[in-house]
Amino acid sequence: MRLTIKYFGLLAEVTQCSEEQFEFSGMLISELLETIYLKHPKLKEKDFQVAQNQIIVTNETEISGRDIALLPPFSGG
Amino acid sequence: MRLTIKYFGLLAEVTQCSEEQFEFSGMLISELLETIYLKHPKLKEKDFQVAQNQIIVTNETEISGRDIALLPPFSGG
Amino acid sequence: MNNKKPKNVFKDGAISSEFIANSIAKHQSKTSIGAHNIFLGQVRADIIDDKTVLDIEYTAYEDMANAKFHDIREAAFSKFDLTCMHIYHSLGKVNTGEICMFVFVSSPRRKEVFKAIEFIVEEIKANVPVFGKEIFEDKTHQWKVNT
Amino acid sequence: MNNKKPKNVFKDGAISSEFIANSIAKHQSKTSIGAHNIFLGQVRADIIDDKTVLDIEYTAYEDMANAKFHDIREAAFSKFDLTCMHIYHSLGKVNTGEICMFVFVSSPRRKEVFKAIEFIVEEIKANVPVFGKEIFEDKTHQWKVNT
Repeated sequence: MRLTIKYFGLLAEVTQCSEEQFEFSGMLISELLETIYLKHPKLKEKDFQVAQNQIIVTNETEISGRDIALLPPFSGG
Repeated sequence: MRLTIKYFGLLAEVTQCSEEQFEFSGMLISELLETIYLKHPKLKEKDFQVAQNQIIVTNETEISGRDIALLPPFSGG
Repeated sequence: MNNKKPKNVFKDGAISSEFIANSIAKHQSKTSIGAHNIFLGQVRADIIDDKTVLDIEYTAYEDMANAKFHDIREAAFSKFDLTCMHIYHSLGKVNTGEICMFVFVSSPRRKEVFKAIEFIVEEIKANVPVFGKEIFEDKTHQWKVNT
Repeated sequence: MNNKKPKNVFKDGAISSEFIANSIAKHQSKTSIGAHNIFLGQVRADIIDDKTVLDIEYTAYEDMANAKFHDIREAAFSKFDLTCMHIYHSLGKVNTGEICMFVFVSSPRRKEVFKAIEFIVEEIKANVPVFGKEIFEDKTHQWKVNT
């Protein structure tokens, strides 16, 4: 399946893009992250959460394929 | 001694004045109140605090003679 | 900010939104501030025994009230890490829907302003000799009591 | 006020004191309100490693952020007795001393607004995907992290 990954804040700086696509055949968020790390090894050192369909998920969550975003620590307000 | 008593809010309505003088020879706030009640018996039914020199005092406080005020419940804010 | 003589906290009539805006704008030069908290008391059109409140007329034991406001101010500065604090209260007539009290605290950090604003407002309600006369549509009145 | 679609909470650039005043003035027709509480976030000129912050550039995962603001709003209305609630957050550049967040709650009773404002602000800080890039005088930057 073809997935679109969004990067925000510091993470968009590290990847030098705000959104990119990956061809991916795994099931879990953790597997997706391994695929992303192959392209962007520096992300491994960064603190972030993953949102799927705008909800924070864990590494063990199954991928449903919609709206995946990597979010650095929040600093609103 | 001659004392000036201030009344505020509801109490000024009951006494129909905001300030009046009493000739008084007692020592305690409780004695002063008895003197005031002789003139304004309706005050006895009212809920109030006494301030002397702008500080809330009890019935057992000795009178120093300055700035005595009868204060109904506060409703600022 | 300490050991100053009591300021006059009272303003004649309602406190306008322009006055509040101006007070906020003045703090833009204080760049150590990270958080402001503003409490506004507004006069409610309460319905009591089928009669609706039209306005409140505020009176106060002004000297004692200003001294109490001063004490509350000093206590808040010593308890909380505040950069600024401002308190204003109306005297005289304030219509329903209008603002009768304005408390404004500022700090580098938000945790401080939350604690400070509640402390200050509760102290004012409990300890400052201000008296509100609620006037109804038919010109009768009752004396308000804080709860 | 429930079950509405998420509104757009974001505003381009700083939130002006006139905007805040206008928001306050609009509530004068709501005469069941007795207490307002307003939280304002202001950009601090923090000094980090001898460099002073000049401004913050805010970005957000806007769709998720607006959905989170909506959830926080619904939760606050169900937890507290509120008449009104308004939340605004800046996107883009906000200079030090300017306002980047405006949270406004109103209720018949003051106890409710104190609890509500703190709940809402803490929820926003913890759960809304907004990202602040602190720009220093020499054009270097760092990414802000809420504490």
